[in-house]
Amino acid sequence: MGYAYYPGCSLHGTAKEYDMSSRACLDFLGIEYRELPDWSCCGASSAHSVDHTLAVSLPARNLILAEQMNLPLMTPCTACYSRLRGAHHALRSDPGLARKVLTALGSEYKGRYEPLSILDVLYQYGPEAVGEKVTKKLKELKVACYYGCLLLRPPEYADFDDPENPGKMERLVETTGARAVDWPHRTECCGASLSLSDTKLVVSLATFIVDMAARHGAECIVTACPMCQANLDMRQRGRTKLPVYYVTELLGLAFGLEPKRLGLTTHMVNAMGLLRAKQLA
Amino acid sequence: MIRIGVFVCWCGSNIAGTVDVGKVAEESAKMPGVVHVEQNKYTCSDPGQDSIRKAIKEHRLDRVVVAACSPRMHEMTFRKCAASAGLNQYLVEMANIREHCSWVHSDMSVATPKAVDIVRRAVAKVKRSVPLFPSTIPVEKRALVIGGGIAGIQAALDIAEAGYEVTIVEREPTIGGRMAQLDKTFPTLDCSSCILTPKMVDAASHPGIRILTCSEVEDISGYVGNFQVRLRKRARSIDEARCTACGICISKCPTSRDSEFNMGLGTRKAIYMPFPQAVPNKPTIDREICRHFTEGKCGICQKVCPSGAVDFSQEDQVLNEKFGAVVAATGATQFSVEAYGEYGYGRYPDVITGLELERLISSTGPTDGKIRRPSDGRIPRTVVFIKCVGSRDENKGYPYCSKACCMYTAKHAILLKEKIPGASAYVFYMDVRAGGKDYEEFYQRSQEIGTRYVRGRVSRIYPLDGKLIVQGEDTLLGQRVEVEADLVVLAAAMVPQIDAPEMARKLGISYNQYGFFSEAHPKLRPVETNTAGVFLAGTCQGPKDIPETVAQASAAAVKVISLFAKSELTTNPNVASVDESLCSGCLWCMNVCPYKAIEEKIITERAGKETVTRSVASVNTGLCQGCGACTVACRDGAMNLLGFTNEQILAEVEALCL
Amino acid sequence: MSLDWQPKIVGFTCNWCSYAGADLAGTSRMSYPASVRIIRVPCSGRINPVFVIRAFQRGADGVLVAGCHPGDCHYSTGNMYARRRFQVARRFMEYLGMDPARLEIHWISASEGQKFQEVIRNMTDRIRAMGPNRKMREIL
Amino acid sequence: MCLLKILKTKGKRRMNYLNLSRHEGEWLPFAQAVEAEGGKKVLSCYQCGKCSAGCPVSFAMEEQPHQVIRMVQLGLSDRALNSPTIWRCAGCFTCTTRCPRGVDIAGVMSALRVIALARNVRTSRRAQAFHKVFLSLIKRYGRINEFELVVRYKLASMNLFQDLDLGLRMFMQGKLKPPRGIAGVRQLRSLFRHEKGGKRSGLRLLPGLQLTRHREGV
Amino acid sequence: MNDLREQLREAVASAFSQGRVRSFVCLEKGFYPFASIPAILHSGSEADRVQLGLSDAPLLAKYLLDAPKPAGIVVRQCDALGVSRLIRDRRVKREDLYIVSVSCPGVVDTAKIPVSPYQITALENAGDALLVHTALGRTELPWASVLLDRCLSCVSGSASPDADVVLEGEKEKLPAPVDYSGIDKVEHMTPDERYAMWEKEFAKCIRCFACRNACPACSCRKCSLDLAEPEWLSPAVTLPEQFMFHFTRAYHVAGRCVGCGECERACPVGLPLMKLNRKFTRDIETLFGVDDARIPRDVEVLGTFLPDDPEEFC
Repeated sequence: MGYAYYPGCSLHGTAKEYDMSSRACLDFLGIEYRELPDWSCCGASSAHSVDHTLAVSLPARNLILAEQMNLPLMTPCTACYSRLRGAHHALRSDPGLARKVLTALGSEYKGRYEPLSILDVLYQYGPEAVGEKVTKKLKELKVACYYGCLLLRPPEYADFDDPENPGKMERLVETTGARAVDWPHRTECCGASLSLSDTKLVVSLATFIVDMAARHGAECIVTACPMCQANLDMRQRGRTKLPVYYVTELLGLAFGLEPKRLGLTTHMVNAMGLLRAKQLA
Repeated sequence: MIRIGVFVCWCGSNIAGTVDVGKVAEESAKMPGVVHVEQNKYTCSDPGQDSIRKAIKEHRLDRVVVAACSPRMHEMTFRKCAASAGLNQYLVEMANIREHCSWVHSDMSVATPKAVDIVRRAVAKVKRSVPLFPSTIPVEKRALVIGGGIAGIQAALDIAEAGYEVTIVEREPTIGGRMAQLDKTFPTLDCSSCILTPKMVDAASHPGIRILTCSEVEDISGYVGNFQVRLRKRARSIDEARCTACGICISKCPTSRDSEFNMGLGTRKAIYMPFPQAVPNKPTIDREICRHFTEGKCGICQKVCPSGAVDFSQEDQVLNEKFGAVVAATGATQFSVEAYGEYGYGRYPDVITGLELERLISSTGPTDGKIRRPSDGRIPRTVVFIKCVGSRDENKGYPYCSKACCMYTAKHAILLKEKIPGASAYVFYMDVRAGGKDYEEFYQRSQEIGTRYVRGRVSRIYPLDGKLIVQGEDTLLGQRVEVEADLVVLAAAMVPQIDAPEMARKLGISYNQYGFFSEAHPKLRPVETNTAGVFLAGTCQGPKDIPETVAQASAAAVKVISLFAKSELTTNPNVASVDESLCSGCLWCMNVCPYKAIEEKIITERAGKETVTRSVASVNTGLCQGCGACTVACRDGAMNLLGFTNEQILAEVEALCL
Repeated sequence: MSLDWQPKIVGFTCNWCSYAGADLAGTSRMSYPASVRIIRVPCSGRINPVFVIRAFQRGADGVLVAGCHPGDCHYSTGNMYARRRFQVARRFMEYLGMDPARLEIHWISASEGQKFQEVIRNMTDRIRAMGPNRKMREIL
Repeated sequence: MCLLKILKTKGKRRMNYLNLSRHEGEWLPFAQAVEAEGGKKVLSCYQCGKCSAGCPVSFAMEEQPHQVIRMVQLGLSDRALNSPTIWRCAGCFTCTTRCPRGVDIAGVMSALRVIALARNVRTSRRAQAFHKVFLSLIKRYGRINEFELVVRYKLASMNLFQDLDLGLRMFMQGKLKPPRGIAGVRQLRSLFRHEKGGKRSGLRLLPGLQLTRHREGV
Repeated sequence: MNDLREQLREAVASAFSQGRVRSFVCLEKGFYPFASIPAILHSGSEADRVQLGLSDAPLLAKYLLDAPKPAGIVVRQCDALGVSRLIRDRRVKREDLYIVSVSCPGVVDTAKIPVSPYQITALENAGDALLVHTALGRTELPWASVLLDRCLSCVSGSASPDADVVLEGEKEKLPAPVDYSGIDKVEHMTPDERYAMWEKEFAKCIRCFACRNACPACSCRKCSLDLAEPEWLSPAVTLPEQFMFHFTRAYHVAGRCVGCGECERACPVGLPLMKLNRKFTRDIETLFGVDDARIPRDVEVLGTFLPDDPEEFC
């Protein structure tokens, strides 16, 4: 068994620390995975704005590759997660579209496995089991778990957790001993997809979300989405600046892994300061 | 030996004017089996009928065909006539040569041969007719009313007033239902209990009405006039005869839990009365939490009871009783609004439902009629009402409109202003549906006293610094709006009881995709069901407000009364019947029967050496209405419809096509 | 085919709506061709498609099946079954080569005497134009 | 701004009335086109505005999402396609998740974008530039190279200096690397060609690996 | 392939030894070395007669009616549909059955092999091809070209889920849609052409009722067409009566046909009976949105309705 690992474009670029920390955690937990050979871009976040079919056929290619490996496809990137699951869903529910796409790709797709997020994988491994592996408790670290959009919406196919009141990420994070604050805006959109084209707008969104987190006593934000991370990280202009970590980074720390190996040194908002202050790194 | 008599009617010139009656008679005489033919000026007249009786006797006729008007006109007449001459009335067949022939044709040369065909058809059919005997079934003149809400109470009172026995079965410890929980009622704003309690007392004190609380219907069998019903009366642990309702036991009881009656906003003891005016006015012991039953300790109530009415040893009673008619008044319940994660009900204590607000407003409620918000008991200054929570929402709730919410929200807004001067109310709505006498005026009144109606749905609610931030859209303004509320009230949809389908199955009636019971005909038979003798009242049939519910309850009562007015019911003998030798027992017929009149029957028969058992369809003639849908569903031709048998219809076809 | 030729149409009508509709046509003296012969059944749900074949076999030139409008069935659901049965049965008869116009299914309520009249008129005209039915028919 | 005002701002007018009769022929086909591109159940909307209310960016929209839906319902295609709203949509699906009528609002927005691009409606040059660059990169390399994406986009959209500092820092941290192509890129291009209606399919996915019909899972 | 047969043999034997069954419906070698015929075993000792049935396997379901209960049966997908048809029609009870389900690569129809059966010495399943061994040597035919029609539109080659024992072979026939082209051809004719065609076909019918007897959906204890009164069908073999017969037959299985095509194979004069059944199947699918009208349901398609069924009458 094991998983086909689909990093996605961002994880080879701006979100390379997510890639690093994800692999680090998977290795540490001994979860088998193989990078999907010759994977291609899933089209997020552009294809679905240009061509409905293309939006399915781009991810479809990767789904098929994974099916040939006979492994469930897994990705840390929520944007990819959304596109892949969307395509998976479309291929199985819309025969007409499926025929069109699959002929174009010259192959068939049974859809035996649903594409997964790395959080799903960690959940299949089991929060308790994860907790047992924790060597360094992140005591007193107050964390605001931020889900963003694509893990939860549309619930039709992106159904990682309850779309309005999720809790799975909190459970994972709390296994590290950190405390997850209860705050209402964990599913609010930060506008990442407009980050380039509509920066002013996005700044206000990001700032608002970070402020809300701070007002509910969070010292940092944790997310599983490279777009959200980059966006919140780069675009926040609030009084109090909060570092934005990837789930895998915190887990990695709790597993006692080297901050450098987790890419914690390459954040926009200083990610190390807080950790040092708390003697966590 | 078949001896058919054909009686051709002139109907004055109505028939004779365009049909050559003589020719018809002449032709009929040639038809196989016909031994006697006669013409009459007016066959339906006394002389006409006499001549039929005479002919039956003289010519020993065993079948009669009357070629005259539409059977819908005179079939009964001639059947009675034949019966009076000692012939089985179902051996009479009519040939409609008036409405279907003489009246629609002018040319005798075409009308006459057609008339002959029509007679031939009737002859061919009657030849294959067999004597049928309508069975009569007695009517047990006792009505069962399931549910003791306002619908059940009203129906019971009306039936009892007509002099028939009624039993109300209510699963709660008291009758009164939802209406008892309400504070005031729209559009008149008179207090709910002030108009309900008297009715409850009337019902309790009426000699014709028996009230079984803490009781449920376990099983119903039989058919109209003769329902066998098994009831379970749960142990109340109180000897109702002895108890004087002094209430000492309640005051002394150490254990308590959230009060259902107060929608969990207050608490009640383990031995309790849901509310002071409960009927019957006797406490009940909740064995789930009573320490005597949970830990075998305590028993204080028993010690303090002056009349020794507390009886821990009491056991459930099972009653098997017979009823002639059933009124289903099982009511509806409230949509569980947790489904709306974005509104945070359950997470944010100050987000409540309309029914909870009723309890907060009610003087018998947990706050003695002061509107205080659950979280900190503060008096709310700003209250937001959200409509259609669960209604008109196929995504998270139900597509239908719950009908009462628009009005009770208007009512809430008005009451809020009365109770808390200067408080401000916002109502988020999509449409205001105020159809009904004085309703629109009532809604306008709520606007005039300063309620802000915002046209749009609320998207989400979140708490911030002790306030609830309510984010919605004013679609008329085309802009996002935000209200800092102290209290949010969700107008939860009216949904069927969770066990409605189960009840429907017990009653043998159908229900719609949501679980509301289906009436026999949406326009013309709104309180009847497809099962004769079972009637509907109130919200179990669909969302309703109180006036509508009461009206329907009385309507149902009248149906019951008119059923009981008959000494006995004669069943139509034109019912389905099974030829067991042919039936393969696929029971496809069972599925198509709209009256649940077909059931499986196990028969044993000898096959060669061994005796084998197999199942076949069997028809309950009490329930069968004779539609014949089953006969077509039956491939092996085992199912037939008496009076319209396959043999007869095929013969008619042949006769017409000759 | 001579114009005064009268096609033979067998009409299966439910007792509560369509038969009453035909009665109404009569009581209001709405004349229509003397082509139709009615067989009364309690409900359109009682009409077996096989009856229709038998009619054609024995020499009917057309068959009319009539019942209450869906939703108004006296037995609440009979015509719903009839609708399904005849939607497939009719297609199948056409598939066997029967001319579609020879079998018509209509919903005629007790108040639609005029509709009954029109139905018979149109049907008769159409069948007149086609001439006698020879398909599935025994030589008589 | 209220619907009335919108109705006045654009479109053929007679005495400031929006003549709906003129659009009668349009409304069904347009709605169908939108649904075909993934905007599910657009005709079911009853204008409750829950989408607009929950939309994180609707405060920055001239025309609210539900108003755009309304335009589609009325067949005001020009206005819908020209509305900046469809480009403001961040695609967060909050609307779709909460819609009481099961309308896929986000889907409708992207459907409108698709149609707008197809019909070459020049509303949001920036967005168009972005998508153009984005897809061209997939075509060339099979993957997105953010470095090149950003640079080319900035060139295309003519705002060179925005985020320059961020860019530099990222470059230092090695987050912006020069591009590298993948093997299956030819097949990917076929997908694009295919979209243009060109007949080209049945390519092998990977060198050496041919899909077989029967022996899957062995 | 063979080890699958071995497993099957064991399954049957153990079913007897455990006393789960009194009889077992399966396939055994027939007159031709390669073709298989139905058999009802009565003891475990007969277990080695069991064959997988590479070619000409008849549908076994209906033999259950004669098998002493509790009865075991070996099913492919098509048999499984037949069995559930009988269960749905309450002619057999599920609890009286012991179902051993085998995955199936498709069944060869020797009629489609361009070699006289007498010359065939053996048939061999070689993955995507069929090897036909004759005295003269060996010919290779593409697998799909020699399968029974029903296999060309198999619901699923994999073993059926609700079986007591499931045996999976390494190669399975992939599901394929029903081919309605034949129906389309007829539908595109004019009524007169259609009538002429069926007249020609039905004229061949000798009323042997083989179609009825082979059909898993025709399981009435006594067929209504055999009744003297009412005379639904007269014994006179006239053309009109033939239409009556074939209409009634097809109408009675409408919405219940499992698409096995046994009627057609059983017909001695080669009437295209599936052309009749499939017409109903497709109409029912399209009219009432039934996903696969061949699969038996709890409620018969024609024994139920939806208020918003398509309305084409007025």
